[in-house]
Amino acid sequence: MTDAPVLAVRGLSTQFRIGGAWRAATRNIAFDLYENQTIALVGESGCGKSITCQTILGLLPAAVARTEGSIVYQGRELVGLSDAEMETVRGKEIAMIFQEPMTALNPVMTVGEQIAEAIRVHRRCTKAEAKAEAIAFMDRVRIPAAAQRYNDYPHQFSGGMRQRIVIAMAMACKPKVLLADEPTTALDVTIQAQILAELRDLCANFNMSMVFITHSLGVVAAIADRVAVMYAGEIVELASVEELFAAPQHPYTRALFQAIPRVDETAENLQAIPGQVPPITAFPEGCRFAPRCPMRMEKCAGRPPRLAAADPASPHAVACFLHHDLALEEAAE
Amino acid sequence: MARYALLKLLYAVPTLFAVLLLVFVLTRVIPGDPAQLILGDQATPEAIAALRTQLGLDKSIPLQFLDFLVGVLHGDFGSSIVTGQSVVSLAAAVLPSTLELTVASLVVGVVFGVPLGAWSAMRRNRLPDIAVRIGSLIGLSLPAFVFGILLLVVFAVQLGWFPVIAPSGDVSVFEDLRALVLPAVTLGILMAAYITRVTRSSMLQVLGEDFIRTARAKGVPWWRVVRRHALRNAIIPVVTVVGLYLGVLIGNSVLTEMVFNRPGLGKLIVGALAQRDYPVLQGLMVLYTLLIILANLITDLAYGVFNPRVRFA
Amino acid sequence: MSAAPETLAIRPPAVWLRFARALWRTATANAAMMTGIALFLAVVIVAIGAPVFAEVDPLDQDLLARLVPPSPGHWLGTDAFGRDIWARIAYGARISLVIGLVAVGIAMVIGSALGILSGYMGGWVDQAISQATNILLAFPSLILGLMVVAFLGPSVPNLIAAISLATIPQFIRVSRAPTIALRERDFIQACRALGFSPLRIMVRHILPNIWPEILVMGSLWLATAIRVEASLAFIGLGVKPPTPTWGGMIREGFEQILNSVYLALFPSLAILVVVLALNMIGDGLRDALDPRLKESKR
Amino acid sequence: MTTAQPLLQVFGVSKTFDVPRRIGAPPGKVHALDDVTLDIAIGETLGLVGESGCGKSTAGRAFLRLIEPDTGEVWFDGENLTTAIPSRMRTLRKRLQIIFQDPYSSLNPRQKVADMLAEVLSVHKVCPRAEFPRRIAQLLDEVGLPASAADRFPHEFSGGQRQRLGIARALSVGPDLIVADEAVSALDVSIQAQILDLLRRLKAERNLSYLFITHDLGVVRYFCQRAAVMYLGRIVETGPVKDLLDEPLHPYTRMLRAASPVPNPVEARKTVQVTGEVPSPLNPPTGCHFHPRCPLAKDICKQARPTVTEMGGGRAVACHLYG
Repeated sequence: MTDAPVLAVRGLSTQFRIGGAWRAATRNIAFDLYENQTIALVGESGCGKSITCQTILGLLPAAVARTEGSIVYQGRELVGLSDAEMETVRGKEIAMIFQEPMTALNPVMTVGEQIAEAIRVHRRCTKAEAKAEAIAFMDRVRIPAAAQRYNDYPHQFSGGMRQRIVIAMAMACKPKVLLADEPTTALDVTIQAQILAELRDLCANFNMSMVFITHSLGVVAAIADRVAVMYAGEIVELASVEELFAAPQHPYTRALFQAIPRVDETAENLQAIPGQVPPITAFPEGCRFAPRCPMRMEKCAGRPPRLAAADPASPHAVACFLHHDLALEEAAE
Repeated sequence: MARYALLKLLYAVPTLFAVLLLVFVLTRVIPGDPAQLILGDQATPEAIAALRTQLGLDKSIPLQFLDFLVGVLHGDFGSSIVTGQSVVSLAAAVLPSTLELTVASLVVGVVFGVPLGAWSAMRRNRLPDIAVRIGSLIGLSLPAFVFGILLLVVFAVQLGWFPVIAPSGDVSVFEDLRALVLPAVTLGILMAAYITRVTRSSMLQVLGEDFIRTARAKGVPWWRVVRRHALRNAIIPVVTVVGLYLGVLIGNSVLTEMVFNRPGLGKLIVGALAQRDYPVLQGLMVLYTLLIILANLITDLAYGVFNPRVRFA
Repeated sequence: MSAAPETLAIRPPAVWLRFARALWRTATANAAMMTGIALFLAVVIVAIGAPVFAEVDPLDQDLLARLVPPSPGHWLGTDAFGRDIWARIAYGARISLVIGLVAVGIAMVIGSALGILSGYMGGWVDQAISQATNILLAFPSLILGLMVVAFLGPSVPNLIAAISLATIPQFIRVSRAPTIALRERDFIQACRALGFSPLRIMVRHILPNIWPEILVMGSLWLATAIRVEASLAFIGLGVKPPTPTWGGMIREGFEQILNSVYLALFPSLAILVVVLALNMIGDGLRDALDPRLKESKR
Repeated sequence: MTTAQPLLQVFGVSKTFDVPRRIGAPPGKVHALDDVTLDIAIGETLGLVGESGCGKSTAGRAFLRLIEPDTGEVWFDGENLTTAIPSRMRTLRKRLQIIFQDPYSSLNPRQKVADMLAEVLSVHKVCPRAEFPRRIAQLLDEVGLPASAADRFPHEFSGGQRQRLGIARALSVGPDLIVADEAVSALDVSIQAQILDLLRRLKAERNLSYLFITHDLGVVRYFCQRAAVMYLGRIVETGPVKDLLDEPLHPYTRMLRAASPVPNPVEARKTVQVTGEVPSPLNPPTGCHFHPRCPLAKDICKQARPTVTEMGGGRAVACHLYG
């Protein structure tokens, strides 16, 4: 690990225009991503993990979404870049893979063309060179008979193979950062295990960092170095994977652990979390988890807690008044 | 693909048979005796009986149908009771003219419709989109003969740019094309109105698909995303719709040929109607069916060309 | 993301008042649809109240006032027989609307019943109905109508028969496809698991879910039916003269096109107004119902 | 398991589907179910596990005759369902219900909750019309929804609440067996736990049996007593859940177990031996369907379909290693 992070996100907030008003879907998202590291954003649907990912690449339509805060990639601020400027970053510096391999590929273009296109939009090279390189990448992600399958269309591949093609496409320009938006959620477990192994391998071999989005703590355990647990548009806990799994601090994280049925041990009872995730239009004041929290205190409803380490020496940060008294407003300079 | 085409034609056989049956039944339910109709009110009973025998009307209905089928299989649709010419030669004489008109309109329709529809989708809810949508709505609401009359009055009568009546006989290619312009534009613009709408909604749908986001995420410039990714997908449903529209086009060609007084199947059919020339009507109906079946086949094959997910055995 | 258009897609038809309110909200949210409804209602009112709106009988020939251009006495002028064009247009609206509404109404009922039956039952029922549909679809509606009327003779019932015959397959098509999609939906499977009869499932569970689409189709095909009726009349296969029909008036006007353009112009405008109005209504309904085209963030 | 007669017995049920291949070519045949035999005791929860396309959903529907099996028999409480005449079947359906995966497709969007439940009550004449409101409130209460839910449309509910509505609908006829087809798979973990709790409580209160179809071994471990593992239309292993997951016998069960993610960073990073993908059901491999991916495959696996071997302790496996 070098000193400067590859990607530094600070105070990031994505707002959507809903019924004429701007509503923040995420608030004060902050994390650092270092070289060769994988950070997992984990949370249930509607927590803003996917929106954060798309915001980093500037993929949300400007008409309905706007961004505040800062995203610094290798010393360069990405927030506020024009679409044309972002196009030189997308795919080349930061690439992305998606949840649905069935719909993420263009059905009327051969898979080879789609990979080669990723190469050719970022680099001057001949068609033949791009093709050779595309085949090499297909081979690299273990697509059998890559050269023969170059001219096949997406529908001729299985879900797992399509996800490998999406990965090959993302790897085509050897990006420094890969954003993976639930890339294994739509796949069967045996295929999921293969794809996770593939991604670990690629990160190690290409010196690549990864932001991995998932709702499954099991997948987090398999892939992440650091974990950011998200709830209702905020990061509520941020820690190394070992620490988080050994000693989760936020009541939401703990509740999550107690709600998953585990395959490796028999549980008598699951602890369901009462209530449901609030919609974006009805986020509570103060701590957003407070209405569902078993440890709720009076002050939780007042001010939103700030994500901070309980022990200043530890990198294990949590946004909960049980662990410290720092509130969000005080964080603002 | 050849195998598929053959199979498809094979599937068309029952359709064709049903059409023949329908045509046959329709001609038999006409009030009155066809022989009487042909010979008129003053005919003697003997003459009518003779004609009945000649036309085979004295046989039983199934036998008559069999005769009719056998004739059709031999390419014999009988002869016009007005001119005595064979129906096949009558139709063959004007078919090229109708085909010429149909193809020209198709070209006009696609050349205007697809780009306008795509442009409209890209500028969604802005001025160009609104203008295109209003225009296409009007185009969709105009009966072909009304639009044809309008063009005729303005461009042929008032401005005199084009002939009011199509020249017949041997004319230069230039004259022939000049006479084609107004009818083809009439049909083509109406078709474009339709294609514009389909292209627009197809394009809007495609622009929301995941693979568009994938393409953007790998840094493909927006204009290239539209051209290489969106348009190529958006065109697929348009092909189907163009195929369906061919039927409307053929129907509309009847009206256009009337308005522009252009020789063609439409003129032939209207003339036959006026003179109650049943053999001609029968024959033309079968011919129209054949044309539509053929058009559908071409559409299916074209669909396969645009959509790699469709593969023919 | 306005809330209004969604209402129609969601509310069931059970309560007509609620439906009317939803329709109203949809209409007010969509200026084009509003205009369409207003125009169409205006034409309906003129047709119903033709004797009130036109003091002159449409068949009255005034041989002293032939081919009079639009003037205070005759707003829209008179034709070659001296008949008042405004009166003929007002009465002609009756023919167009009656033929269109009845023909499309019949086609809508028969077509959607067959389409739902075909889509839900599958098997040989579906095979038979689909095959018949394909045969009828092989004809352009104009040609089919033309043939039927040519052989049976031009009368209002025959025109209605011809146009519904040409339109039925459209409704079969538009109801069959969504029925097949719905059949695979879990709630229909749940109905089957609960032992509901096929008839109940088709009427109570499938129809309410597809009827908005049928309604959209209905308004668009009403537009087409009116256009086809006018086209047939233009060809000479409309209701027999002297009964005024718009298509027939244009046919007569076309003969005088070089000297009296207005003869063909006014009935043409009438057709344009009605068909345009119906298309606007259909479009508005479709926009309100089609969630795909609605602005939404994913 | 008791010695009493099982509630549901399935003998050798097979189902083949035609699937279109190329346009113009004859359709291909997919053996969605290939000689499936299993039983469920009264008050038992049987998990049916497998990856997508293995036929587990088809199985659930075939047992309820929502899909007609080609061959084989399904017996429910001593009665042959496969030969039941339609009127008898309609009565029997009151005792056999199903709940679905997708909470958005499982409710009629145009029917209010009260209408939905009242329709069931009236079709099956469960109680006099006058009692409907009370009965509906009772059903809603049983699945943890307020009585005010009755006046609402499905779109006004969240995913978890819709799942509760689907359960209420199934309960309205007073079933003995419920087929739960991936009933919690589409839900977030916190909601999933709520629904699993609800299903457990209902089971105890109403003495229900479940056929619990899922791809999630964790859910199976928590919720089921016994499980059956399916691969390409065939059942490859059955047994009590704990034994089956802790010491899987069939190589496929082992692979599935090893690939299932565990929330433990040390365990999760162990390299998993997973080879190949599920082959196309259009052209399944000969012999044992699993042999191309099996690390222990022998020659015989390519040739002969393995028979079911009883392994004692209620376990059974279809594999040549044990034959």
